[in-house]
Parts: sequence; structure tokens; C-alpha cells
Amino acid sequence: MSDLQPTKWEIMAAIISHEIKDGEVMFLGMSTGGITMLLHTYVPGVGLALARRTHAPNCAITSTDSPDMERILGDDMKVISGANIYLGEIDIGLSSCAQVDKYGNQNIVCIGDYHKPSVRLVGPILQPTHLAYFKREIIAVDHEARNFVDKVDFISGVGHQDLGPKSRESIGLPGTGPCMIMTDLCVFDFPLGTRTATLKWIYPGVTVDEVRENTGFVHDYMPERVPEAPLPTQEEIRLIREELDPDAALLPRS
Amino acid sequence: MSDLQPTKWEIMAAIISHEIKDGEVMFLGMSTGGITMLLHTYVPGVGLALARRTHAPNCAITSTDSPDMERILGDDMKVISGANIYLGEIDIGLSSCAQVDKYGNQNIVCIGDYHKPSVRLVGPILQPTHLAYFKREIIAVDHEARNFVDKVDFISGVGHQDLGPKSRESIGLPGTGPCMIMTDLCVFDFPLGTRTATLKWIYPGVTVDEVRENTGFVHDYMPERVPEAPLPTQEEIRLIREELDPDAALLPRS
Amino acid sequence: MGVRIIMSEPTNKLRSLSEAAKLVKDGSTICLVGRTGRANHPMAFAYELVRQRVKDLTIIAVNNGLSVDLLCGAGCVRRVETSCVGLEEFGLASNFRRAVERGEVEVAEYPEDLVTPRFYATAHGMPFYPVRGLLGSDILKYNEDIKEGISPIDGKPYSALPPARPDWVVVHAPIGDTRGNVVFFLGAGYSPVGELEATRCTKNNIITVERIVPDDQISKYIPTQFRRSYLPTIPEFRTRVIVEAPFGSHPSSLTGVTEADTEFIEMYAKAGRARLKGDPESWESFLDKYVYGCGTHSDYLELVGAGVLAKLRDVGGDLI
Amino acid sequence: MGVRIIMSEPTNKLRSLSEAAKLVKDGSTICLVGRTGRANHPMAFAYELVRQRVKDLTIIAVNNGLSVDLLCGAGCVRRVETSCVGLEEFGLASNFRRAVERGEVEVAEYPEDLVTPRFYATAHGMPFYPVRGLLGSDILKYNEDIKEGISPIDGKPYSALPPARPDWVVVHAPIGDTRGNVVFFLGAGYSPVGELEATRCTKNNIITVERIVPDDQISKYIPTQFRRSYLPTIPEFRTRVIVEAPFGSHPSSLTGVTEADTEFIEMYAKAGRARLKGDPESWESFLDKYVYGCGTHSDYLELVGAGVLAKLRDVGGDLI
Repeated sequence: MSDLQPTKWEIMAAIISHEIKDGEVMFLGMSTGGITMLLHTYVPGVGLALARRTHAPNCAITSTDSPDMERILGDDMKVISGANIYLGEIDIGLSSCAQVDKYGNQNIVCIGDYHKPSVRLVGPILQPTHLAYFKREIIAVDHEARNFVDKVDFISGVGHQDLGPKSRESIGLPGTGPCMIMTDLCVFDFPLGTRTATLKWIYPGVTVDEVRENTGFVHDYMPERVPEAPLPTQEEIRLIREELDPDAALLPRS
Repeated sequence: MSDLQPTKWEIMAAIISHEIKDGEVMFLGMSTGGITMLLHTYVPGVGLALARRTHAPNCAITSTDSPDMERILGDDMKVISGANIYLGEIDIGLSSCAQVDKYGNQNIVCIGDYHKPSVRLVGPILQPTHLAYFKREIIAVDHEARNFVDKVDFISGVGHQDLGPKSRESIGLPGTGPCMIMTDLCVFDFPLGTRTATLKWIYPGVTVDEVRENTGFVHDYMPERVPEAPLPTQEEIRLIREELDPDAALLPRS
Repeated sequence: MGVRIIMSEPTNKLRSLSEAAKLVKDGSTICLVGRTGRANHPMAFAYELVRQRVKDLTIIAVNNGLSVDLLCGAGCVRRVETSCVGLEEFGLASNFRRAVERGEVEVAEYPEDLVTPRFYATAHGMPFYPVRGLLGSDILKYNEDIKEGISPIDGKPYSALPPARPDWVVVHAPIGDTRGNVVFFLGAGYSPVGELEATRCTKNNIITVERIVPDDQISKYIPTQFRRSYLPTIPEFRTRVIVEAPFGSHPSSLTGVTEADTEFIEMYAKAGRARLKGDPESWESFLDKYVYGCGTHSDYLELVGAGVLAKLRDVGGDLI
Repeated sequence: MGVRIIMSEPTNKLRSLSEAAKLVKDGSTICLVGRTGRANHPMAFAYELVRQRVKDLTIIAVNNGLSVDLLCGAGCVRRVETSCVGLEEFGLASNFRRAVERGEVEVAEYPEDLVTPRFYATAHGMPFYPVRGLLGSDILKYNEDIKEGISPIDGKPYSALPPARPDWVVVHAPIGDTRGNVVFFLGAGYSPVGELEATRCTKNNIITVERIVPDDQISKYIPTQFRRSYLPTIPEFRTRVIVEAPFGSHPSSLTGVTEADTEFIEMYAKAGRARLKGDPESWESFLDKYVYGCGTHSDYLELVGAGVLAKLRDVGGDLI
């Protein structure tokens, strides 16, 4: 029996699974269908279900935009009610943005000058609150150069900022901010020392050059060789393909 | 056919009826049974029903403590939901107290020094909010000397105070404060000039001396002769006895 | 002395769409509570505002989409206070985008969870609504209505949101009576929190409903499948006027009654996108055909077509 | 590498009354949500706190009565934050009165409508709850937790209420399961707003229920007459421990389940009044007999008597 090769989506779902600790509560933002639905709903949803089947049987999610996914995952998708955002009861949030900078500040309000924007976007929706109160946030973004900027045009989600001596805590934010940027090429994290986006893992088949070309901000740490992302185990791939998502209704198999 | 003689309760109900303008909304405080129930629930309830049958067909009440009364009065007791205290949607409130002073300040918290009271009472309940937000308040008190004091020991309901040049409005209270003190002997009002309790009407058979003996504060205006309270008309008495409360279940006939 | 005997006569609050829209004067602040993108928008009322060529509106909107976009596209809006204007899977709200990018409409930004608290603050007599979740964000930099303060309790900074003070709140709901009693139906994961919070902060509520039912019989007209649930209501005391506007949320959906008309929205969104790219023709045709060209809401429904509308009714709607 | 396969095992939160009461340490702040005077008080839990001789409690109470009076009378309380402690038609709460008059218990005064907003403030991350309805009253003079401020929005004064931060919230409800899901029944004009608001401000909720029902079958155990209504619930996520305590509100009522035991309350109130007047004997006998003399809640119920208890069950209660 030959080894099962994980798809990109399975790799991402497994990374999310490993990020979730037992008993933690996850919150997903709004999705609007298509690729967004895959990246922001199905991948983390399968990630949560995988965590529940493996190391975190008591993790849960507050709600999703997808009754279909909840039906497919069934008991593997524990949806709880009553978790309170403001009391710090959400452990992990997930959100997207049009711009992210190296401090993990996010923007979904406008591109360009606020008063005369070149593109007016939807508005802050729940992003400020995610980044203020959730214990940590996974930023999920399509990996295009224009999405990665030196300084976002509008801070609608507060990252680690360029706070100098000030920390997020010192300005009164209870959450610890973004813990990773997950793209379709790679994962950045925010090491405690610098709190700036640092390339952590690239997916199989992706090169550092490819990441560099598609990333608009300068990294403090961008070595020639970056570890390849940890791949899901054979058992995790089997769980996804045979038990959680047998019809590939959530994660495409290619 | 000889004239019907109104009872004290009927006189009070009619005074309340005349105080209510068409379309106004009344709010009753909590009653705890017995004479309190009569003074604070049945008398104003019948007053409201009388107003609806005569000059104010669209007045209403927010709720009562008495499902019995609501059943007896039926459609004559229009109970509405959704009136907002803070938006000034309550026109008339009614409340009681253990102490009232000549400015209409009320106390239901304690008798004596706050930190070492001789009598600890129930606490402020909703009184502060009545006196802050209701357009006007009818204070209904048993007429005993100890209830009428020069200065209340704890202001739990703000009257016209001894504000000097300051008005209620200047301290930020939207309601206009107490409009009358109604007792089982007489009615005081608060004329615009002085805003201090002034004997307005006494009930038939009550003397000014009797009021004076039973009132612990000094009135700015306490003449030898005070007008007798306006009595309900024959038709009003008939409405109460024959149509609103035919079994005298609410107002005793003697 | 005789006593006038007058029996109470409940006020008939039923008005035509045109009469109701005339209540909204140029420069008014109105609250339009649609639900993100394309659900539960009071569209018939929004179309009528366009027909009456109302100008300089300030719109307070919860996560919004179609209704704000339409009013921006027709030049009725000066300012929007909101957390979101978008068309979900149909993309950005192009008319809103264009108006903001050209500087014709200004926006006061609020996060999604802090829109309804502005209604709560008004309804609870709060002088302002203090929060801490905005610290560090550019919302504080650009929304000049939000002021910074120091808490007298713990001495640390907070942001004070202004209570919402709309001149009018407009809501579309399934059924109501001429006295202004209104009932909402429920959908999966949906309850009309925004609608209820907004209507509680004023008595100037304009409610459009799919159907006016006989007074005091509203519960008879609740479809069977909803009868076993608690249903949210607006009491008559809070309703200023009520308007019958069947399919009054079209092309957005109405929970429990009508599906969104996705083909129509696609056409709408395409017209807006073309205009944003410099080709105004299809947007102008849209307004001419479906708004200015329709004297009344009935004309609009006729244009959309009975066949199309019938397909949009969902289970609850069949019984309306 | 192998993967541990672990199926999720819901936590069993069922505890004995005694175990649950041990969570409350001397000096804790607890919220007891009874309803004015003699309705819906978590009395079994209050009795158990007395048995365990807990000291120096701060009690946050909405309009309250029996439960606070009992704990004051047994010397468990240092401070009460409330709008009311009284026994309605049974008169003033004599033990509370006595303790306050002797300076043994201090009171932080709040008006009735501003008690639950303190829970709301906590649950919504508000640094304080600003109000204007207290201006001019002596509540501002004597409640030192309420601070005065100037609104950054309109420059006028306001009062800042401190959010409620109870260590534990204790609520009595009709039914629940071992995971901590809880359902309330409804009565005329009653909904458990205080209970729900309080439980939303912490995860340290101790819920006592009349009956523990099988997990995932809670809806089967709702009496027929309540099934057509929306019923308020506490989700398991908010429950720390759940305790089975039948007649756990005795002698107060429980909406939809049990009537108040007015004879018992009369006896209780009389004992308190006698003590206030200098004769402590009947109060001490009451405590000795019904509290210290009962090892468990079952002993207490036996003392009260099955015949008496049976008569107190109302329609909903028959089905429990």
C-alpha cells in the first residue's frame, strides 16, 4: 500500500488541527462562497473535526456559515452556543483581509487614502473585535503580492502593530493577537522576540523565491531554506478522506 | 333619586382619572397586598379605567401586580407593552415611600443615619428611576405625621429638592418630578413658583387641623380654609359602581 | 355635570408606501436594518425613497448591502454609519463603492458587534456606550463621532460610542395589523435582533409588511410551522405607521417568507459594476425601468413578474 | 506516526449540594438571583452555605428577599449589593434589617433597573455602565462604587456603575442534564431575565435544578403546556456545576413548578421579627431545626413534610 499524498487543503486543515488545543473554542468569520468558503470555512472546519478525532476531543466551534458542512461533519463538528467574545471565551479566530502587514495588522476597509480611497471595501465587519478579544487569530489570505503590504491603509484588525516599547496589552487589548498568517503557499508566524511575520513553513512544491515574489512586505527573517510544513500523518489523511469528508464535498482531492 | 355619595376611594380614583390626559401611559410601582394594594394599585387602576370611559379613551398602563384587577376591569384597563422608561414614554408614575419632604423628595431606604439606621427599609427598588424619567409622579402615602418630614433621611426618589437656583433639569433629570402627594386625607401639589408641597384639596369631612396634626413638615402655604377636593360626578360614581367595579372587588363601598 | 362617554378607538396606522416615505425629509437620519448583503432589506421602501428623490440621507445600517447600495446609487445618501456594505457572493457594493471613492458619501465605521449597542444605549438612556475593543484600530482615527475617555472606575482609556438617534427606523416584516402590531418569523440561526433593537430606540418606526391581517387576529395568520416557537414581535405602541408591501424585501429575501432573487441581484450587481467602470448606461436603465418607471410598488412587482415572484416564496410564504 | 483516536466525552458536571457549596470560599462575591421576596430563590444552596458556615460573603442580588435574609440571619454576609431585600406581604426582612441596623452588613444601593445592567456590562466587555438616572439621589452619596464622570460625547455629567464581577452565580431552575444544559419554565409575566443576564457574565455558574434528566433528552421532560413556547435556557458551556435539589427553592416558589410555602414563610418571618425585637430564641430554633439539624437537603425536605410539599407543586410541577 503506497503512501497517501496530502493535498494542499489537507495540509492546511492539519496545521489548523495542530494549532487547536483540547477544550478550545474556535470562531469563524463570514464567508461569501467560492474559494473563500473553502479557505475560511471548510479548511478550518475539517481542521477542527480532525482535532476532535485526534488530540482535542473537547474542542468546539461557535457557529459556521455552512449548515451543509455541519451536516457532513456531524458529531465531529461540535457547535456550542453561549461562548462570550468579551470574556475571552474564544480561543482561536479566523479571518481574512485585503491587506496584511508584517505586524499582522489587517485591513478590510479601503485601499489608498481613507478619504479618497482607490477601492472602498466592505467595512470592518467583526474584524476589530476578533483582534481585540480572541485569544489568538489565524489570518487566512490568498497569497498575492498586493495583499502583503508594508503598512496597511486602514487598521481594521489590530496586529502586533509597530508599537515600539508598547505592547498590545499596554494599549488595553486582552487578546494576544495574530498567531499565524496562513496562505495557499506558506505559513508565517510572529515569534515573541520581534512580533513580525516570519516565514515558518512552506508547502511541498513551493519555493522560497515564489513566496518572496508574491509577498509585498520585507521579512525580518527570510532564509534560503525554510522547513517544509509538517504534513498530515497517514492516519490523519485517512480520517479526512474516509471518515470526515468521504465524498470530498468539503476539501477537493486535488 | 337621591344623590350618590362618593367614598374616599372613589374621590381619589376620580382625582387620578382627571390627572390623566388622553393618550398618556401610566406606570404603577410594586404593591405588597392589603391597604397598599388598594392605594397603589386598585385606586389608580380604577382611575385609569374611569379616564378611558370618559375623557381619555386612549390612555393605558404598562402593567400591574394584579391579574385580578386586569380581569375585572377588562377592556377598560388597557395594558400596553413596549413603553420605554428612558425615552420618556411613561407620562405618570405612582409610588409610595416611608418619608416624603416638602420638596417631594422620597425615601424608602432607611430611617436615621444611613450608616447606623434606626430602621433599615427595603431599598430603593425602582423609585430613583420613576423620579428621574417619568414625566410626572403621583406620590401616594398614608397620612401619618412621621411620613412627612422636613428632610428625608435618604433621597431615593428625587423631588424638587432644595436646589436653590438649580432646577431638576439643570442637574440632568428629564422628568418634571412629583406633581402631587395624595394621602387618605388630602392632596398636596407643587406650584411652579415655590415647588414646595402646598395643600390643594381636602376630602369631605377632613379638617385643616387634622391635616396639620398629621403632617410633619411645615407648609409654605397652609390656609385656614382649603378647597374641598372636587368630587366625582354622579355619572362617574355610577360608572365605577355599575360598570367598572360592580362587585366592589376593588374599591370598598364604605 | 355630564361626562363624555367615549369608547377607545384604536388608531389605524395603515398608510400607503408613498405616504410613509413622505415622512422622511431631505437630510434625515434613517435606520435601515437589512441583514448582510441580501436578506430582510426594506427594499420597497428604499425604492420609494428613490422615487421621491429624497436627498442627503444619513443611513444607520447594521451589516448592510442592497438597500444602502441602491440609495447610494440613486444619489439619496450623504453619509452611512455601518459595519459593512457588500453584496456577499455578488461582490462589492459598486454604487456604495463609487460614491465613497468619489467622496460623495462619507462613512462612519463601526464594527459589526457595536452597531446594535448604539440602539441599546439610546433605549436604555445611556449617555454613551463605552467599549475597549477599538483601542489601536483606525476606527478611532477616522470615526470622529467616537470619543476617547478615561474610565472613572479603573482609570484606563476607553472609547465612547454615540447612541443612535435615528429620525426614522424602517423595517420589513412578514405580517402586521393596522394598529401596528408586527410579527417576525424565524429562520435557521436567524432572529431579528437588529430590527428589534432599532425599533426600541424610537417611536418613529415605519414598518412595511408582506400582509396586513385583521386586527387582533395576528396569531391566526402565523404559519403552522412557526406556531410552536416564540416569535419576535413589535408591539403597536412602538409603531408609527405600517404599510402593506408584499414582496417588500425583493430582491433580498425575507426570513421564513421569501428567498432572495439571485438572478435579479446578479443583474443589479452587474449594472452597478459597469457604472463603476465608467459605463453608466445599464445602471441608469435599471433605475428608469424598475424605480422611476414604476409609479407604485405594484407596478414594480408586475415588472418583476408573477411567475418569478411565486418561485421565491418559501414554505412560510405559501401561507401568507 | 500513530494518532491517538479519542472520542469526545462530554463532561459530567453533576455534583452534590455539599460539593457545590464548598466552591464558595469565605469572602467570595456571589450572585443570588431570587425574584422579589419569595420567588425563585436558590434556597437549598443558601441553606447549605449556612450549614458550611461560610463567612464574609458579598452578595449581588436583584430585588431580593428570603435568600439574602437567611444568609444575613446566619452571619454569613458582610455586604449586599442590591435594589431591595424584603419579604413582600410578610413585611420587612428582619434579619437583613437587624444586620444592617447593627452595622454588621453594609449595603451598596442600586435601583432595580440598574442591577442586571451590571451583568450586561460585564458580559459585553464594557469598562463601566454609564447612566443619568441617579443624578440628585443619595445613591450617589452613599454607594462609593458608583463614580461620577463627564461624558466625552456631550460634556454633561453621568454616573458610572461598576460591572458585576461575581466569583459565583447561583440559580435555581426546573430541569437540567449532567452536561449543564438547563431549561426554565415560564409563568404569567415572568421570564428569568435576572438569572440569564447573571449567568452570562461568568462561566462560574452553579445551577441547582428540581430534576436532572437524561442527557440530550431535556426537551422530552418539558411539561406539555410549556412546549408551545420559547423557553429560556442556559447552555452547557456556561455551567460549571449542576446539582439536583428537588424543591430547591423552598419555601420560595419556582415559576411553573412550585408555589411559595406561605405558612413556612410566615413562621420564618415571625422568628426573624422576634429576634429583631430582642428575642433570639425562635430564630435560633429555626436555624437549629431546619438548617444545622439537617445533614442534607433530603433531611430538610423530610422535616417540611411530603404532604406539605406535594400541595406546593403546581401544574408544571406535577410533570417533573
